[in-house]
Amino acid sequence: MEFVKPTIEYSQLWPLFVVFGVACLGVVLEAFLPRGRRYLAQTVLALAGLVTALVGTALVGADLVSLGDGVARGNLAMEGTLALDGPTVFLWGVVLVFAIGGVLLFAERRLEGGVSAFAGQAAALPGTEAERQASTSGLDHTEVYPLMMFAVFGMMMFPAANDLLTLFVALEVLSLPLYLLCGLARRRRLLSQEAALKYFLLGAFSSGFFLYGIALIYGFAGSMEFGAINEAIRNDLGNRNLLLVGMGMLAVGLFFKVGAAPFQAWTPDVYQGAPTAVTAFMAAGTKVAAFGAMLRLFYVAFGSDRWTWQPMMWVVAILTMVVGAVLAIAQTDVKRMLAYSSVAHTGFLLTGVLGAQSVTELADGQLTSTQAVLFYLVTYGFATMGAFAVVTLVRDSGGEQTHMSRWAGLGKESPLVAGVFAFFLLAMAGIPLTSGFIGKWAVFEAALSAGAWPVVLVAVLTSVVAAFFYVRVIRMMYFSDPVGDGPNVAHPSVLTAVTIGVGAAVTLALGVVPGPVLDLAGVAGEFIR
Amino acid sequence: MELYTPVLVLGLLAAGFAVFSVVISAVVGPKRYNRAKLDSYECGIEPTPQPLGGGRFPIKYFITAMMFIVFDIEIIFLYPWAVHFDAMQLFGLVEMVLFIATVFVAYAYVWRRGGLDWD
Amino acid sequence: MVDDLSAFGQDPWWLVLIKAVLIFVVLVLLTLFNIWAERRVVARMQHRIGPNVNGPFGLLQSLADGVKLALKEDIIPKAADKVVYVLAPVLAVIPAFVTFAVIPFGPVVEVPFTDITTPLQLTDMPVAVLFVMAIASIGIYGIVLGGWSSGSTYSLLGGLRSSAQMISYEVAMGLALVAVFLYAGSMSTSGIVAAQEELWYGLILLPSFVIYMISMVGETNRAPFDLPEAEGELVGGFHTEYSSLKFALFFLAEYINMATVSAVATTLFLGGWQAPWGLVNIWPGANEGYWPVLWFFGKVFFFIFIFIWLRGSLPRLRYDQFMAFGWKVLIPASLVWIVAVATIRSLTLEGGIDRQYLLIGMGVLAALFLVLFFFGEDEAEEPVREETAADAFAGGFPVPPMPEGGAVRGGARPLVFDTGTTVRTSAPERGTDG
Amino acid sequence: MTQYVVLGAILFTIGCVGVLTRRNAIVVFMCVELMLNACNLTLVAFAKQHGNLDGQIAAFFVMVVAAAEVVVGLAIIMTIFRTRRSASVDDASLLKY
Amino acid sequence: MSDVPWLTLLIVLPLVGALVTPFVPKGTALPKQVGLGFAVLTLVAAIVMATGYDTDGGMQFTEQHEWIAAFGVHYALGVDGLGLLMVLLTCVLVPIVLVASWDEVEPDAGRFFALTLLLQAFSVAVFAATDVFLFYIVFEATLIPAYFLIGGFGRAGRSRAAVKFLIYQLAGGLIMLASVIGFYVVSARAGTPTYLVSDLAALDIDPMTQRYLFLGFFIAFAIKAPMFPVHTWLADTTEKATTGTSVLLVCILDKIGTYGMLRFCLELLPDASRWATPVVVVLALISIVYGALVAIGQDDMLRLIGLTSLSHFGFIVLGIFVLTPQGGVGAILYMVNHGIATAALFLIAGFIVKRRGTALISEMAGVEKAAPVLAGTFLVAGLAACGLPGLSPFVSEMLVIIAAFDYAWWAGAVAVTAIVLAAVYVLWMYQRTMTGPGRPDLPAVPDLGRREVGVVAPLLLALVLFGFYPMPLLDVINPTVDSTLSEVGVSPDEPAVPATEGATD
Repeated sequence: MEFVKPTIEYSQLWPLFVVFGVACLGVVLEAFLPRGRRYLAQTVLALAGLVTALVGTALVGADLVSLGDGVARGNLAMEGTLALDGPTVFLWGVVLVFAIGGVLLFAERRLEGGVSAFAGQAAALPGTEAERQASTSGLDHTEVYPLMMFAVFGMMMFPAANDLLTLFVALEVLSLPLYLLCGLARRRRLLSQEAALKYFLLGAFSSGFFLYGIALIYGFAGSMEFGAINEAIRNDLGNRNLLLVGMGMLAVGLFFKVGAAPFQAWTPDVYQGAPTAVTAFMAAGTKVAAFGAMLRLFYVAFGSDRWTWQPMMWVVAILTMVVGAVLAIAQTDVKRMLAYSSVAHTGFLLTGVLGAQSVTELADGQLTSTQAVLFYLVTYGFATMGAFAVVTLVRDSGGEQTHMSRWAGLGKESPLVAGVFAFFLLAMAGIPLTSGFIGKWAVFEAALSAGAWPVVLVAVLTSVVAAFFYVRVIRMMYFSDPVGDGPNVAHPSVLTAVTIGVGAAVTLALGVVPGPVLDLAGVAGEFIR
Repeated sequence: MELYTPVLVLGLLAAGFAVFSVVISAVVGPKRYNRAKLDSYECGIEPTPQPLGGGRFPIKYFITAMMFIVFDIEIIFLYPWAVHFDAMQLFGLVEMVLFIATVFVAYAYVWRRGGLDWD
Repeated sequence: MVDDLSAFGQDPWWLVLIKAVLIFVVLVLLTLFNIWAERRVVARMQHRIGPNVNGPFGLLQSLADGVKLALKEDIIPKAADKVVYVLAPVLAVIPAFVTFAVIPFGPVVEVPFTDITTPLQLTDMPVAVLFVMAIASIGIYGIVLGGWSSGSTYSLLGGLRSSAQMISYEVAMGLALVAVFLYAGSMSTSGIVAAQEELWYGLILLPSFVIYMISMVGETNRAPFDLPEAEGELVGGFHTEYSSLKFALFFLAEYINMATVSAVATTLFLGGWQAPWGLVNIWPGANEGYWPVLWFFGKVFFFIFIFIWLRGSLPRLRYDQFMAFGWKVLIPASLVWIVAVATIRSLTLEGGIDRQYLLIGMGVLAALFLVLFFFGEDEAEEPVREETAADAFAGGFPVPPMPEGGAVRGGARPLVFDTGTTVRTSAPERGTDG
Repeated sequence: MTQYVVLGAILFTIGCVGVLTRRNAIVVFMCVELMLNACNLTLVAFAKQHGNLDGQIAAFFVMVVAAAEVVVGLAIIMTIFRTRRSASVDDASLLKY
Repeated sequence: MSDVPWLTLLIVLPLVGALVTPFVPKGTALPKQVGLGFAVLTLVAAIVMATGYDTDGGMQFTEQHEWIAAFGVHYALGVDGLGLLMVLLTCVLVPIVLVASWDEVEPDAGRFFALTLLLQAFSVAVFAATDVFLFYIVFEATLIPAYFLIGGFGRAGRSRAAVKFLIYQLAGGLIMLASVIGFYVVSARAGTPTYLVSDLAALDIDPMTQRYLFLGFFIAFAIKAPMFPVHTWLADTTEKATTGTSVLLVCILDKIGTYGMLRFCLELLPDASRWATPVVVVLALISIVYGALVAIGQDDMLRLIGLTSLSHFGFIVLGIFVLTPQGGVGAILYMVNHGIATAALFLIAGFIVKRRGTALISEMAGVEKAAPVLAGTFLVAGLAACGLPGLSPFVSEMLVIIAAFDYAWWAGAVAVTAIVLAAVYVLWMYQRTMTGPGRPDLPAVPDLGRREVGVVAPLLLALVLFGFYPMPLLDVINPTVDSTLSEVGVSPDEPAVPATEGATD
């Protein structure tokens, strides 16, 4: 067997490796630093790593070669297993930004009075001597930083993956750390552990489907590379049934990750149970990564078979939006409500995804669906992250107060916090002058120009429903009187404050002058094949 | 497949022998019932009842098992690498060093956290 | 590089059958002999005589034992899980035999009274050694299942322990082999043997060899690593409850495994059936015909003697020392060794090596080690906290059924007739599985 | 070839059903593993059919991932088990709609 | 002076006011004074601008800057006659409202004033926007201050009303969003995506698409206006909110609906408008009659007034969609007059309610004895509302009814009945509340104070003035109507196109 030495474009992939390296380094620190010094070291290390990677991403993105027709830019790396193109770089940037936000939230120690929101010692049983000891001696799990970095690594790999195997590996790399992170809450351990369990079991289950889909597609195309698969579809070689079933199964896997109906069941439980910081990071990051991957998979690998999967997308998108919006109304817990709203948002994003059109079908200068989805991801991410960050502030002696009734009268208690939260909600509801509106506009446009007006119609109606429960919360905060002593708002350290502030600022900025980011997403261009 | 059939033959042979001896001992051996004899051995005292499913054992074993998996996987990757080392040479070396180093990180962590200490 | 296995898979069915039977017989005899040899040698070491009644020098002693065992009552404790209990010994024995299928006893020879030529080896495959490892680890199932199904605390712990230590040492063993493959560029036993024509790997890869030797002792649960049947603690280990031929089967399996690991060692490190080097120059015919079989068994017996010798002379390790040794010394050592070997290899291959890569590689590893061993010492840097930290792995010696409060140390616990606890521990389990 | 694929499909289905019907988290988990291995089988079968190695390599990686999943999964399940002394999925019911 | 970005100024001034006011130290009258100051400033600016308006029509004071290139969106402002009047109306009413609700909205008057100013800024932007996207954005943006105005001030149960209001409006807005996006797609198909009204008017859209787009816009505007059957939010809101808020809502925000119908439905989607005419006219008539009838049955004064404007908006829509010059002119004139008259009604009613502590008509009687001025002004405003000759609404109402007769006799007939009904509800309300013996058991009713008179006087004056001399308004309106109708395919001198033909193409 002759053997070709593979080549690795370190010069282009280094942001990826930086993140991974930092993660490993984090583990080493964890192993060799005395407990006292870990927190600071880990935080600084993680932040430094992420910022470096971000800069690197910018640099890499700057000198992507533009391909022949100019709509796409970039090249395949790692023997064609990774695609380094505009969208990839864009998504890398986004993920890294959210990751930075995540680190800031993770590092918040002031709310819990000197300790982080993570379990003093996950292995110690709640209510046992060991645990009491752990919490009294101010232990906390600094492992969360390396874990998160690994997740980030996966999130960066996921949208870049250009063959099914890499896709799968990336999927797991990003999921596994999240499973663990979900179970590490300091307060309400049982809930948190339960969330982890559910997330894990369902996640593993779905990844099983995903994998089987890969196997079938491989059976169909005889290759794992997206390009080759696309070719196989175009030339219609291989057994079409394999293709269809495989496609379906892959879709199941991805739909699960993005929490699209009917695979959204885990979302509320996990979002509620997980430590809010983790929820914030997860909600933003996972969606970005997963949608990036979904776009690439369906546009590049199954692009020439659009007419097969678009109908499926239609159904799923509609279902997701309806389920998300309707179930959200019934929620009495802020985190759950946000979770369901994120389901609804998944639906909107899918609306954008199914707006896939080939460049020839579009007028020059018209918004592409890729552009739309990328932009929506940015807006959604910032809004969600900010919103969850705010949730961490509203608390009482028992920790965070996520039950809505306890939020009544927040507007009087702390106008600022309430205002910011209301702002985020309005953004999610898609009120003009917030980023949410532009995002909605973009994805709807994509879908509409692809002739999916029924979906858009449903989307519009569901956003009305969604608006209802957002508004209800606002009303709760402003116009109803607090029950009991009312909610009290803890004063965050600068870390959380910054996260919230940036989130709000960006949400406003993107609502008023979305131009730059839109153009950036436009410049990112199409996926390379 | 030809290469594997002989293995099958030998396997069958062994299986035959094993089963045979299990059966034969059951047949040949004497049968004298005695309650105490059928109890599980515990230094002659009343045996502690076994919980269903074998009860629970220390986490140590879990850790060990996990470590084993990790390293076994590493080995799985090392073997083909080793066999085709000559083809890759330096590249292979560097990559594998990185790989080993990565695994080592985890290993070091477990070590430091007392994962390898049996008390 | 491609393994030339063309010699294999050509045999007519009867030849295959004969070979199989031969191997089988050889193994059984070998076992009987080994047991006898062990008892005699150990006896000598302890200034005793050892078995000398049945047959010349008591050679038939072990056979007699075997027959006696067959005539003993075959007890199945009522607490046992019948099916598994019966299945376990079978499961332990089969792999033991099967592994020998790929061991080369000698070169290609002519079958007497025919003109068929065939290698003195049942079969071979591109991944023969991997095959050996795989099958061998199946044997572990036999043990752990045997221990679990007996429904006795001692058996359970014995089974657990032996499986734990087996897997621990299997890692070291597996790592030790990498160097060999690296040099042989093949995983087929015959290929490896062929590659050792001029130089045995036992010499150039001494560290691997040593590591392998150690880990093979651990792998076979032999003294000084025979903790599973540490009589003081665990009575008979996993086969406490076994009697009659079932017990014999376990015994057989253990001894065959001894032979197997020895044979593998021979094949991988001592040039397999190749005549002791130098000999060929004096006597060219040494590596032809059936002579190699002699060399092969010679080497195997050498290993077996070492086994016996160790048992005769070394005290048993403490469990923690034993595990620590496996995990903290053998594995890192072999990893480093692998990298070293690879480096040397690539050096020799492309002569003038561009240095920086090498430095990078070594640097990374060296750094890791430095760090590791610097900090490795001061475990007690922050005792209390480390304690709490280590609590995650709370445990100590296995003592099921464990009380609600978590693990309890020492062997005293089971003596309490704490049925209540057990029931409670088990209650959820009962509820869950269905 | 097809037999292997079919076998894979069957195994996958069994695993699937197991996940959906069994209650013990560990059993559920084992079923998931079964699904993964079914995928492995399918992959290898297809690799043989297409005569390229991608499938087999994939199988390798799947093993790795499966291992990682085992580590994480068992850890989580065990923590829950330690806290509530039951590995039943049904008992995990604090989070409701 | 044309180089001054007047419209931007008119938007920025109140915006700044809105941002400043909340930070003025509370407890004193200072925040209110600051807020009012900004409102008056804006008014002045508006008047100055108006003087510079050239009555030959066409878009004036235009500004245009690229905003979101990717969407082809511009920050484009400009007013024609219609826009100008609406802007003026807004700028006039806001200070009046502020004064009127001077001590109604304590303790946090600062917030009320800020929100009102914010609302004003957005409203001006709405009336001035000549870019559909920009229009949509501010159109939606108005909801937020409105929501907080309703929910934050007023009577018990207001927060529910606020939510209802917001959801209705949002629903409309989002449906409209679909059409807005539709415009993008259409224009993209036609070449380059754009949102400028001028460009959009230029390109011809195939009838089918037009109808979809039209539906989107019309539903939104119908909810806004409001029209039967999507009017239900109106009465609740006016009942619960403070009268000041009600004025802002009914007299300014709701105009956006009818304004939009003229600006977008007719100008951008002429075919579809013609196609839809019959249905719309019928709906309009229903609103007219239904609004009036329900109003008669009300016992809550504010609710009643709210419902009357349902009827009035029916008239306006009718005027717009009969597609004749008189209709158009009448409608626009009506929008102005209704603004003034209803504002007066609401405010005065507000004063009464404040004195009586209830809005229930059955709880009042004999106010005129105690407070003749109050009663008098109330009567005038009421008569204006029911279109008494000599008061400005009369002119517009007549124009509309004539147009309706031109369109179809039955339409005219139904429209006429409304006059009668209007007379009934206004006079009956007056008779029940003002006349009759005083009710000693109820708190005494002091007459209007100076501030209150100051508030009401200008409105009544305007009513009378425009009643006798509507020319200035008409001069401004006519060119607009002509251009609009020519878009629809109706030239001023020829009669309106029968709807039937419109429907067939």
